[in-house]
Amino acid sequence: MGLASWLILLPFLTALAVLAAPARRPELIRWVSLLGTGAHLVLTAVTTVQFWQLASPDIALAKTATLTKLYLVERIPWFKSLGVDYLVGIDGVTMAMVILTSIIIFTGVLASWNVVVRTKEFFALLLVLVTGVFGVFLSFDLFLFFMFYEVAVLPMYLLIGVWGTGPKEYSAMKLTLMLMVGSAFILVGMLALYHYAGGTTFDLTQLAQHHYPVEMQRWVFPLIFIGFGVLGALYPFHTWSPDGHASAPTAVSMLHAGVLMKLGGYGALRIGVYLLPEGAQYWGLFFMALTTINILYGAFGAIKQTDLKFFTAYSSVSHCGFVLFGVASLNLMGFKGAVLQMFSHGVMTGLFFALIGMVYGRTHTRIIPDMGGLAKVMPWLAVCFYIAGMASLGLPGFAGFVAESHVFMGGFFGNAWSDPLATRALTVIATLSIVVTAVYVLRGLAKVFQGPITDHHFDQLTDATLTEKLSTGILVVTLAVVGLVPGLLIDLIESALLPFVNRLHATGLAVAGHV
Amino acid sequence: MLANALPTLIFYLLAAISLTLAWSVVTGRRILRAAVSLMGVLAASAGLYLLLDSPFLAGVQVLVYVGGIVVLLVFAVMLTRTTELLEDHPTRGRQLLGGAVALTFFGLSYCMMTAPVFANRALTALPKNDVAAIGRALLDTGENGYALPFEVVSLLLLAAMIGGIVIARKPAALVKSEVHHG
Amino acid sequence: MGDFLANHAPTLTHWLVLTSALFSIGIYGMLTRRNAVGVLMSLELCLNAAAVNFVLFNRYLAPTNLGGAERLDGAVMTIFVIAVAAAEVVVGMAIFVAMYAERRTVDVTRLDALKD
Amino acid sequence: MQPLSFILTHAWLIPAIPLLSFLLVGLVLRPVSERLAGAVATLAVATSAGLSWLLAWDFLHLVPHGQPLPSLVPWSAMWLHFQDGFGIAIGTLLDPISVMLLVVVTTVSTLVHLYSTGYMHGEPGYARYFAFLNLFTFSMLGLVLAPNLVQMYVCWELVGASSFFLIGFYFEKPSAVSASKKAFIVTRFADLGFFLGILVLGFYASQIFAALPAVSVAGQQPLDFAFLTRPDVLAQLSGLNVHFLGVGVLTLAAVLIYTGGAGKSAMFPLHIWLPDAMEGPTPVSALIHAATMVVAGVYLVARCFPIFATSGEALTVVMCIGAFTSLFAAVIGCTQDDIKRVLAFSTLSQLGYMMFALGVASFAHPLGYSAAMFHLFTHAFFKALLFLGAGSVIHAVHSNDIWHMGGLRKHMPVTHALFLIATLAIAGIYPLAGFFSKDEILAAALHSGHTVVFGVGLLVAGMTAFYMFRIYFVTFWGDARSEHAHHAHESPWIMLGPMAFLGVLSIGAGFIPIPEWVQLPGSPAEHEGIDLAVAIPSTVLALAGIGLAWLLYGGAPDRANALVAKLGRIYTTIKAKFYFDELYLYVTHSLIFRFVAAPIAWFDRHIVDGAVNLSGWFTRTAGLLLGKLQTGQVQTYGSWLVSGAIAAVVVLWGVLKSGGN
Repeated sequence: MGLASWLILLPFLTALAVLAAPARRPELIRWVSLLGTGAHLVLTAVTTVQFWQLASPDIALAKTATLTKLYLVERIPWFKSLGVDYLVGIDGVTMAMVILTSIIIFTGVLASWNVVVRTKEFFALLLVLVTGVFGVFLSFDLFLFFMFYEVAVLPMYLLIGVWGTGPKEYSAMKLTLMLMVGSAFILVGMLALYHYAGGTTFDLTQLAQHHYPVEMQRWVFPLIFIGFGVLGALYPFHTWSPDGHASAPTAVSMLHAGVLMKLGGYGALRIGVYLLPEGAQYWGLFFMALTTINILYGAFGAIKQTDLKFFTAYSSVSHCGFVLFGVASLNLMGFKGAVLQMFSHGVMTGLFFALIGMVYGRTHTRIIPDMGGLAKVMPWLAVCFYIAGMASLGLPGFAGFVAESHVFMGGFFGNAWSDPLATRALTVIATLSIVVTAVYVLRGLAKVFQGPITDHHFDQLTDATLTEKLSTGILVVTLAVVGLVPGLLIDLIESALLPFVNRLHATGLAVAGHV
Repeated sequence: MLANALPTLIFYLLAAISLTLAWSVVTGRRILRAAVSLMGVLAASAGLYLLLDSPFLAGVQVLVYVGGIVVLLVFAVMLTRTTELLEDHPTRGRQLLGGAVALTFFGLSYCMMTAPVFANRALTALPKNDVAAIGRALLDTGENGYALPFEVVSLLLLAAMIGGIVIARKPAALVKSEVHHG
Repeated sequence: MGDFLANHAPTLTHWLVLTSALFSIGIYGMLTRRNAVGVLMSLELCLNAAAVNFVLFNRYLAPTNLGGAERLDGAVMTIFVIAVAAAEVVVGMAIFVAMYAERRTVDVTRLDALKD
Repeated sequence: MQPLSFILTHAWLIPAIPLLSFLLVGLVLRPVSERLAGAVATLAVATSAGLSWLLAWDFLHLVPHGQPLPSLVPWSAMWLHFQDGFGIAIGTLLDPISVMLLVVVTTVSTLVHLYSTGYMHGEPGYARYFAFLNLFTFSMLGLVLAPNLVQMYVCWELVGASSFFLIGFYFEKPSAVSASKKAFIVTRFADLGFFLGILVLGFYASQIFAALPAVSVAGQQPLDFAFLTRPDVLAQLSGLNVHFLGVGVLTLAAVLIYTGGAGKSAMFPLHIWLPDAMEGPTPVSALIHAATMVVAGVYLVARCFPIFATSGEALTVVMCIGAFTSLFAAVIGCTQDDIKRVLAFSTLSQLGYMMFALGVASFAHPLGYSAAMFHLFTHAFFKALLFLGAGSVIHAVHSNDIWHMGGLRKHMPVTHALFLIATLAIAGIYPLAGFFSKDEILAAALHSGHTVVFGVGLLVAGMTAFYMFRIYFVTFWGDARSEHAHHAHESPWIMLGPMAFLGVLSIGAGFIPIPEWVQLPGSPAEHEGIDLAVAIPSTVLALAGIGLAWLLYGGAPDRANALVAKLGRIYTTIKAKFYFDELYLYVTHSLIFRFVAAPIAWFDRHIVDGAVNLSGWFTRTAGLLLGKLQTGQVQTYGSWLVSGAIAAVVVLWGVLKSGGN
């Protein structure tokens, strides 16, 4: 059992351990899950080091590679007849995503320290969900990828439906149904990929060696992109996200917005662009336009929101728009920007939702106009909120800026298959979002934290407890580290993304003369 | 000459009888009259069996069908004698629907039959199949024997009998109430 | 007249037309009859037509197997059909009686507990 | 060139120390003890000030006297690797203007830190204040030392963020909160322009960078100033025949970058945030909104001067906006009652001065370039002194309104003397710093043939003298007009000390030969000392301004009130800053929020959400309709059954039939 499989198995074992723990003692359950996720953090660190030792020597040859080079690969035949096998491996992008997920689940467990209703099932489901997510990131067999994708999406329904607030059944139902529709699209896409490649294997690398006919790529790519786009909050399919996040409990919306929405971007990149380069070239500009709307739409939508969770949900719609914008810009900087944005937005939204959970835990209201002057009462939370806000509006020094600058550079530099003027115009429109984001972040935070205390009940509210300080602290430190020293993360993912670009250029039919 | 014309004559006669009686079974206003005409149809089919040189079946038909089943039906009619004597007409819509379905069925089967698949083979003369052969077939446990189905049918009849009794038994509650109120 | 009848002996198709006519009338009866017992009777019609068919096919299409020995499958099947019909009427009657005791009616159109 | 001394190669220490102390104070010391935090913060900035003085000393002695000073990047490390051939390295660019600004920023910052220990004594959030002040100093120094546009942009944003936190220091005052929000959003909007400029330049420069032979670009990156200001690169850039809305690439990039600078230096259309930024504590206004942050825009234009000069039109844009802003601000300055707002508008006006000085400069007439830098140098000191003086006055009178003051000359002699020195300096009276730098600018305007701008400059010089002496007379002369003014007492030495140091600098700064050191690289020196043709008219106008101020506000202000009554509506519109604040508020709130944000939010809730719910409703109704088929009638099921069977048979037959033949 190599490291990659352990990364998937550990959360599942923790879930079993949690189930085994007696329901009467919730603190034991919390400690077990904390221990499990903590061990997972250590495991991720060890894997990263090992991966880096393996991967760094052949960064040079990534320049010309057209196939992703996997490390720590494990292959066990599963359904021989279908050509499906348990194929798990790690490349740069996966490593970054695994680090992100591991951090988010650890802080998520910390942030849900005061879940009292049916704690056992809550933590078990949470850990199953995260197992699914790890499975998706680590699997390189389409069938396995899809299976874990479902494992990741399904517990959401229960988690929101049972532990949620507000119209929780409605949002849980809506969320799950829309994600199911999305996964239906993906399934069709995957089967098309499987069939057109001779129907012998689901292995990603082998499928990549097969050159699909261009017409097929042209109808399968949008299917896959929209399928993953539904989860990645692509413009018309984003409506589940505000409701879903608003009704979900803290840890769930942390995990969901922080990690699950990244599956969308990850899938679009790993399967959509990687296997169907011509399809991507054909549809590139269209999706770039769609995601530009996505970015501004989310930003403007957030201005008028009165509920903190809706506020953050809309902002994650806007930020996820960056991810898909990066993917649609079809060049190295765009891809790097997409992955960086996945990482930084994951941490950012995780921090935002954790903090909202903590504030809600104290003021029992999420309505922004009702709150005011909380900074006097809870300085730690206020500072962390401001850091999250500043990171989300792309203040340099935090991960947000690094990602956004990559995405904008990538968008502006354009690619050889979409009309350069259009890509540049779209990028300029997209950059407007940094101002709009600043507007809604500052308006929201100023109303909630600054000014005189509006409600005398808030006078004796307490500041963050130790666990809360720990969880927010970790997230803030991650944001700052990636923001100040982006080199760490960039080296990790750059060599993994080069094959994507080489594949595009290898098959691409250049439209406009382009350097 | 007359001898071989007779079967055709009898066939057409019996056909006419069974069709008309069948029609009256289905559309008879009085249920008892329908039962009687059903008896007639079954008798006619017994005749048909004879035409097909299987006298044993004709006998069984008359014995079981006419003797047993129709009598049972009459009992059923008696037992469920409802206040309204005359069964009123089925609604216009239901008639149309039923008629349409029946007609399409008949039309379809007619086309199927006139398709070239069924060669218009005439009845070939065959030695009378005696009853013993059928008896041996029923009890033959060999290759194409029917011992097993024979046992199963007996089981089925037993189960039907018990079922009938259990279902038709007056519910205990009703019995109790009748005992009280006399 | 005699020879007209002679050379118009009923072929398999004629027989089949007769039995399918009987069967269709049975169906019509089942779908339109209001009285439950009437439905049962129409059912008997259908069963009877099917039984006749068995004998027909046995006699016309597979009178003997390859070895020349006479095949009796049709006849045996008819016996079984008759047996089943009998069983079926018994159960049917029992149900109608119970239904009558319960609902005081056997009018099929009013017995629609299946709906809710 | 002599070998680089330790400090030159380790110039990154200067910004690093305040950053370290920010983290130390912010995280560790704040809960421990406020006073210690203040002391550590001030010490940190003081050490970096010392280091920068040392660096300046070494830098000046790098090259024998008379030769132009070099421009070198002794230390740099790859930070953000976009793609091969396009990376961003953080580093320290040392050249005359950056060294000068290093000295100015660190000195003023140290003095303000010292002053704040007295001014902020006893304020809640004392340590938080110092933490943010250190963060600001770090980001400002990072900006000054930036060798490329992206590092400058990064520090630019950090400067904006720290000014946001400092303006909103009294976060319980709603006006302070909205002021900080306004400041950040307006500068953020301007930074959008800056970022777009970076995108445009980055794209085209990286294309040229790729085309150039590798050896000629060794160790450089497309967005480095060293690369961008190379004559051959500039020639290629301006030669690109790509036009966007009729504007060449170079001019478009220059103007976009200039919007960033205009936002930060509060040039005309984006000036609304500076007067409101006075909500922050006064030392903050002194440091950020007088001496350092607001000059970042001027520094940016100076740093990219070759780009602006090659594009030509961009420079005219800079000149016009600069001239207009200086006049516009001077006019408003005469009408304000809040002492800090007057100083804010005077800063605006002086910044306009520096901008149009750069605007008039060109490769042929580089005097404007060094004049602007010289004025920046001197202005930082006397404007900081003015603000600190105003601070000590407010500290004593507990009010910003000049009409609550009066007669403070007797109660606060030292503040009065220093304030007078600074006022004379800004008015441009002979021995003081203002005189030299202002005349350099006016001379540059005159010699480069921009007579209109020269006229505006002269007029603004007169008005500056007028409104400065207006507040001087109202505050220090006449009789006390409020309780506090009666028994106001002198500020403690901790506040007066730094002011005195600034006073000395206001006097001495004029004699420091900045224009000699700061030369536009690669163009003939055009400096020939005081130009009498400019000095006389400007001094005369200044004295006239002072006289007019004495006339109106010297004794009892009845003459002034009469004039105000006569002017009537004109006066009130000017006082209300030409209603620009209300205009912007109207545009953002009612136009953008009501007609863009609200419809989108509504659209999302009803149309897009509606579509999803519609699909839900559709499935439900379809279910209901199908339900009706279940009539419960056995016979209906029977008929469905049989017709289904028939249909199946027909289909099968059809298939067999077609399959058959």
